[in-house]
Amino acid sequence: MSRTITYAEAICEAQRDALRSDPSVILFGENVAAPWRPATKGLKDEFGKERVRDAPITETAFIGAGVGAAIMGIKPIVELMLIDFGLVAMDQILNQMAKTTYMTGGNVNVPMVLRAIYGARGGGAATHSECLYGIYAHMPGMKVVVPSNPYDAKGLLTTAINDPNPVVFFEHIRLSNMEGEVPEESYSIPFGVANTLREGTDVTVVAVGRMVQEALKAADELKGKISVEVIDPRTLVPLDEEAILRSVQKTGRLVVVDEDYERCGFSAEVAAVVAEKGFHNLKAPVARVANPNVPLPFNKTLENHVLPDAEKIVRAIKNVVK
Amino acid sequence: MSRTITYAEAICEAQRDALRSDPSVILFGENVAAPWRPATKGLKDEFGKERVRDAPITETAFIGAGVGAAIMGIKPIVELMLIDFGLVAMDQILNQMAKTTYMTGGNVNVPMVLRAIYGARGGGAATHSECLYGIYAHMPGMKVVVPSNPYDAKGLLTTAINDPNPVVFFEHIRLSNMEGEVPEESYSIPFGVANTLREGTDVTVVAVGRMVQEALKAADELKGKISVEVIDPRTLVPLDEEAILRSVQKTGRLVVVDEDYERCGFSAEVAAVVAEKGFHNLKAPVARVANPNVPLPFNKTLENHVLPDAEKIVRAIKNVVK
Amino acid sequence: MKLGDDKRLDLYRVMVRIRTFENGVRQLINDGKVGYVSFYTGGEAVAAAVSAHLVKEDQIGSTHRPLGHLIAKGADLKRMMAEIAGKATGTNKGKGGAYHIFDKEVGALGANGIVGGSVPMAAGYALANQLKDTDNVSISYFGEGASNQGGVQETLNLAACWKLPMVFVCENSSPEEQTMLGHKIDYPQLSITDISQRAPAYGMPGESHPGWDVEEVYKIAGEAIQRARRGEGPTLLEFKIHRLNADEDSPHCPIKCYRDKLMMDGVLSKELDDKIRSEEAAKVKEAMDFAVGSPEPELVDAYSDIFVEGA
Amino acid sequence: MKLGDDKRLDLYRVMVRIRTFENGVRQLINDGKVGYVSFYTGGEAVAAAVSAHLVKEDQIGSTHRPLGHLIAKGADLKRMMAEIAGKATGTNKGKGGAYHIFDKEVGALGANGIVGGSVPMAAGYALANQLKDTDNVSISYFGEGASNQGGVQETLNLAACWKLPMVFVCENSSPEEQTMLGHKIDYPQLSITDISQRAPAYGMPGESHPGWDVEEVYKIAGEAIQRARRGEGPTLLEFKIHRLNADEDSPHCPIKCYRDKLMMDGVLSKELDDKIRSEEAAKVKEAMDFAVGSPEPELVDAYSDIFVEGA
Ligand SMILES: Cc1ncc(C[n+]2csc(CCOP(=O)(O)OP(=O)(O)O)c2C)c(N)n1
Ligand SMILES: Cc1ncc(C[n+]2csc(CCOP(=O)(O)OP(=O)(O)O)c2C)c(N)n1
Ligand SMILES: [Mg+2]
Ligand SMILES: [Mg+2]
Repeated sequence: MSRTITYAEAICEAQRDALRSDPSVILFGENVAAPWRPATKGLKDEFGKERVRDAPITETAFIGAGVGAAIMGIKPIVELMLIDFGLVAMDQILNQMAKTTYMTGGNVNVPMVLRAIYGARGGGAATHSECLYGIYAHMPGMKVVVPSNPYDAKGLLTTAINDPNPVVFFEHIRLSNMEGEVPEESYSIPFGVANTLREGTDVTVVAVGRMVQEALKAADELKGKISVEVIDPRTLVPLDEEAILRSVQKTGRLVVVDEDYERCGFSAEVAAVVAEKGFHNLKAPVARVANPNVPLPFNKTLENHVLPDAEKIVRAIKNVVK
Repeated sequence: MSRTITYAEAICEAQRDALRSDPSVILFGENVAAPWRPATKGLKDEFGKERVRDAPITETAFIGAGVGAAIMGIKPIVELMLIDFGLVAMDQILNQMAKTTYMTGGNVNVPMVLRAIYGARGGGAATHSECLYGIYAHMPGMKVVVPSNPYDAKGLLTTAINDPNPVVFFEHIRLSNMEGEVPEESYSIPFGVANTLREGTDVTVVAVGRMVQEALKAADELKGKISVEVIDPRTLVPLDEEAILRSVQKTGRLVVVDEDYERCGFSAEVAAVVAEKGFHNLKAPVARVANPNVPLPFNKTLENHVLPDAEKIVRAIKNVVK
Repeated sequence: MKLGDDKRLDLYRVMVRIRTFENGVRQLINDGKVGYVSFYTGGEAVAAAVSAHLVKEDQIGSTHRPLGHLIAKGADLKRMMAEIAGKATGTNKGKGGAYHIFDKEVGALGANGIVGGSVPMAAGYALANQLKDTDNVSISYFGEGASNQGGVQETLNLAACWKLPMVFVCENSSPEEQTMLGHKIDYPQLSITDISQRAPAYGMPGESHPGWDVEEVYKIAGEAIQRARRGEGPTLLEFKIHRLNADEDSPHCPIKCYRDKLMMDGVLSKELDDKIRSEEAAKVKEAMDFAVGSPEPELVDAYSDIFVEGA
Repeated sequence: MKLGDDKRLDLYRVMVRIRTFENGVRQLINDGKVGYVSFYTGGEAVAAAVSAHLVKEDQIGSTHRPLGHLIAKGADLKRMMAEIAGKATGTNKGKGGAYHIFDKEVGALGANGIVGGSVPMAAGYALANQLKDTDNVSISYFGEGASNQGGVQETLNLAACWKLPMVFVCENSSPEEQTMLGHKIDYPQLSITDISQRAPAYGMPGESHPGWDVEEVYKIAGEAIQRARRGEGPTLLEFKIHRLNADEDSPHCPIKCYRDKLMMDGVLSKELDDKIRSEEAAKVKEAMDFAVGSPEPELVDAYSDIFVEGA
């Protein structure tokens, strides 16, 4: 019954399902029709070059065209080759895509998905390695999805495509080949519902994307010594605050793990939410294990040095559970 | 002895001083030579159109030209008409201006100041009202300055122009006409040194920019009932964590006030820092009084409804001091 | 091409409507009921003539001076005026203001507070029309200042590469000496005289014409729009205009020019002109009363429409 | 213009140096000592010929395929190779990698990981030269794919309006059928045949030429650079090239073309060619040894250079 595919294949499959079942779904971006790109492989052949469309290197124009098409009732999936490149198009993303619904008082809405690869790859340096979802989550109007495994990737992307609101979908470069069981049929995972991957009683660890794997490794390493609860919110916006607060109520301790820059990032947000709403349950300082505000260095040793990993998470956990 | 000028005049004066004393300082941006703009008034007449230069509406090109000129040892002050418009140029700002120093291992540096008006004005709506310094502070490599009064504006801008690193300088539209005593001679205020505007023992209120006025109003209102310490960090990067932590050590309570969007913003960062490093001194939950993640509405009543103000600060203070 | 009398009077009436509406806004500003608005005055011939070729199922993307474009496209006057006054009955429920007016019903999609911001979106409207296999088109309005924005130039290329059914309409408001927002700039922002000189850079046709002669605009715009409808791709048009004050007497005033012409041609009489003007004034008055009399949004409305419901 | 033998041999030598260096990088990749690099192979005539007109006080802004541009501009081979290998002795202390190499000493400012990202910065170099009242110039390299980026098009306009002393050099790597990163794209990214057709859009001169004949590039680039030095403003040049593999035998290989020509002209003998090649190979070998033998950065270096000291 069970079938194993990769994270990238799961993403491809969600798009294939949507393109098959809904003629208003289209996909475009740079080289989306190139046969070797795993997350869009075969889609051009099946759906044609009009619906799976190569775009010039003009992120502002084609992301904006996605916004416009979405306003017209098309459901565009727009691919950014890497999230770092989105900085050339932030007006279309943060002013137009995210805020047009509100600014027009709902006169129009924007059912669009912006997909992007993100994350440190080992030697990508600071223009090919970032997360930056902190920036996208900062702007009201944008839903922000950061899947940590193939099953979630497919289910969350299906939800994203069906959502009548703008969604940014973050695909970690180093999860691309991660294998996992994924049903063949289409399914959705609701936004704003965290996934508790390990139950525990001593400390709550919150992580998204690739960092979920590191958090799980840390939990395994501490097994028998410290009981670690690992929570993957899956979506930063909307955020399942309740799940986090419920867990902290039980454990009394919080470690937030984040590959993104620490300052004014997702790790700050989770820490702040708990300091506001879960304070009376906290038995120890909150801890953040995030990129310590260092642009990603090219050298891999340095890169690993600044990236969160299981070892640093273990250290942080031991620090708060003592 | 004492002389009173406005916030905008103070900003103009810091630029005039720099243009006079250092031939490598230049200023450009859209309409910087227009005679009616208070923060650059008279500068074109004194220094000529080459050094005070009108630019086409091409923020990417001219901010990038600022980065390039800075690498060459020029000290450009580049004006963005409004911070909201910076979204069209985020690659030059966040990839190139902020990170080139690090990515080149210090082979080059970028002594540039990006000045921008920010903030809610009363009916500006969501493309003419934002703060967004949370985004700028998220990216390592950028110093972020948000002055709250004329004296600080002049001293901090002088420091910014002399700093060999990239600096974004936020000028609140509604502080433009604020008057204050400002020395005629040039002076600098160091970055990363908070200003304690009111001493108090019951609660620490942290605010920047226009929100400092609201925090002071709240403190006045509570006078005799609750003793409020008001801290203005003045720079978000570098952040004077020590001053904040020292104050919380004394008061045991923290309210962070921020005009920017709450999620993944400056208010989250300050809350997180205290939850991490000042936890044992906290007697009550941390509170944030920020924009509740609503794009600024055009209607002024709604706008005021979502903006932090003295009343909301008072309520938040009473909530944590009870 | 000879225009019929009705068509000519329609063009005239739309221009009068735009001017009258903007003067109504000016009055509300004087009355302290409206804040700041960027006026379109002087460009009326462009909006009126372009939209005379459009149907409801065509779209426009507009600018920070959107009132003329929106009105010509048929946006609801009452709800527009209410929006400008920040009322709950506005097109945007009072949350967008003049800079962000959208009226989806009639394809007025829409104003934009970011210079050049609507241009990529207008390409998206055209893309949707193309994918739906209709012969509908979109119009992308922008100023000569906006013409330099990266996103605008990128979109010209995208539209050409994807053969999008759209027309780029640049309203050049400083055809003689270069200005920006009324400031005579010291350094030029353009090193060409005609924005249409950019068309060959994208392999698309382009033309530049005066923008105060509504019939000339009508003719030129019509050709480009028909071309787009036939699936032959985008065109870049530039119309030179002069921004005017409320009732400025100027040889570049499109309304005055056309009134004189129609009177000369015997199509418009003093009486008919009075009738048209008073009818339009009545509509605008009605819109003003509606706006002034409408309720403010409820405070809870601040929190709605960040996301829409459903999935 | 007749080039002297020395000049011709210099041009040849620089091209050989670039190719040899890139082959050295390929070897380090095979050896597992270097990760991914975007190669310049095939463009050597452009970099060599353009930089033959430049002095140390001129600047270049480069791309994601920067090695040829940087080498031709005189960047230090050893420190470049060390950077590519992520070593502490690299131009960027191992923190930037090939995509971000800068060597300020020689005006190689610099590689860029963002398509089109260096173009506005190159305008800034030109602005600095203009303000300092020198006759120095900057060169802005970019690809035909990058030519569409908003920032690139904005900068063409800015350079024209400010009469910046710079030359835009577009290397069009798919002059026949349009490709992106090796993928034959289904929809075109360009609707013109020559990027220089964009020059009139900014009122600047522009020309398109083959980019594999180093002497032709030398002549064309020289004129544009002299024009910039004289304060007459920017030029947009396009050179058509073909990306090649390591030692691909192609009629578009600029090195092979020139070798044949120089031999035909009797300027280059088999012996001299061997000598040049082995001298360059020795330099590259030295760079490789330096890179491989250099230490990794210290962990604490991760935290330095976010900000520089002093005020
Ligand atoms: C990206 C951006 N930059 C700057 C502005 C500020 N601004 C608003 S209108 C304007 C001038 C626009 O000129 P043009 O496009 O010619 O339109 P016009 O006002 O002349 O009709 C400027 C600079 C903005 N709204 N957006
Ligand atoms: C803004 C941005 N978008 C996309 C990319 C990914 N990317 C890197 S190189 C490249 C192709 C560039 O084509 P061209 O400019 O012609 O240069 P070539 O590789 O052909 O030399 C792309 C799409 C990027 N680095 N930056
Ligand atoms: Mg104009
Ligand atoms: Mg190319």
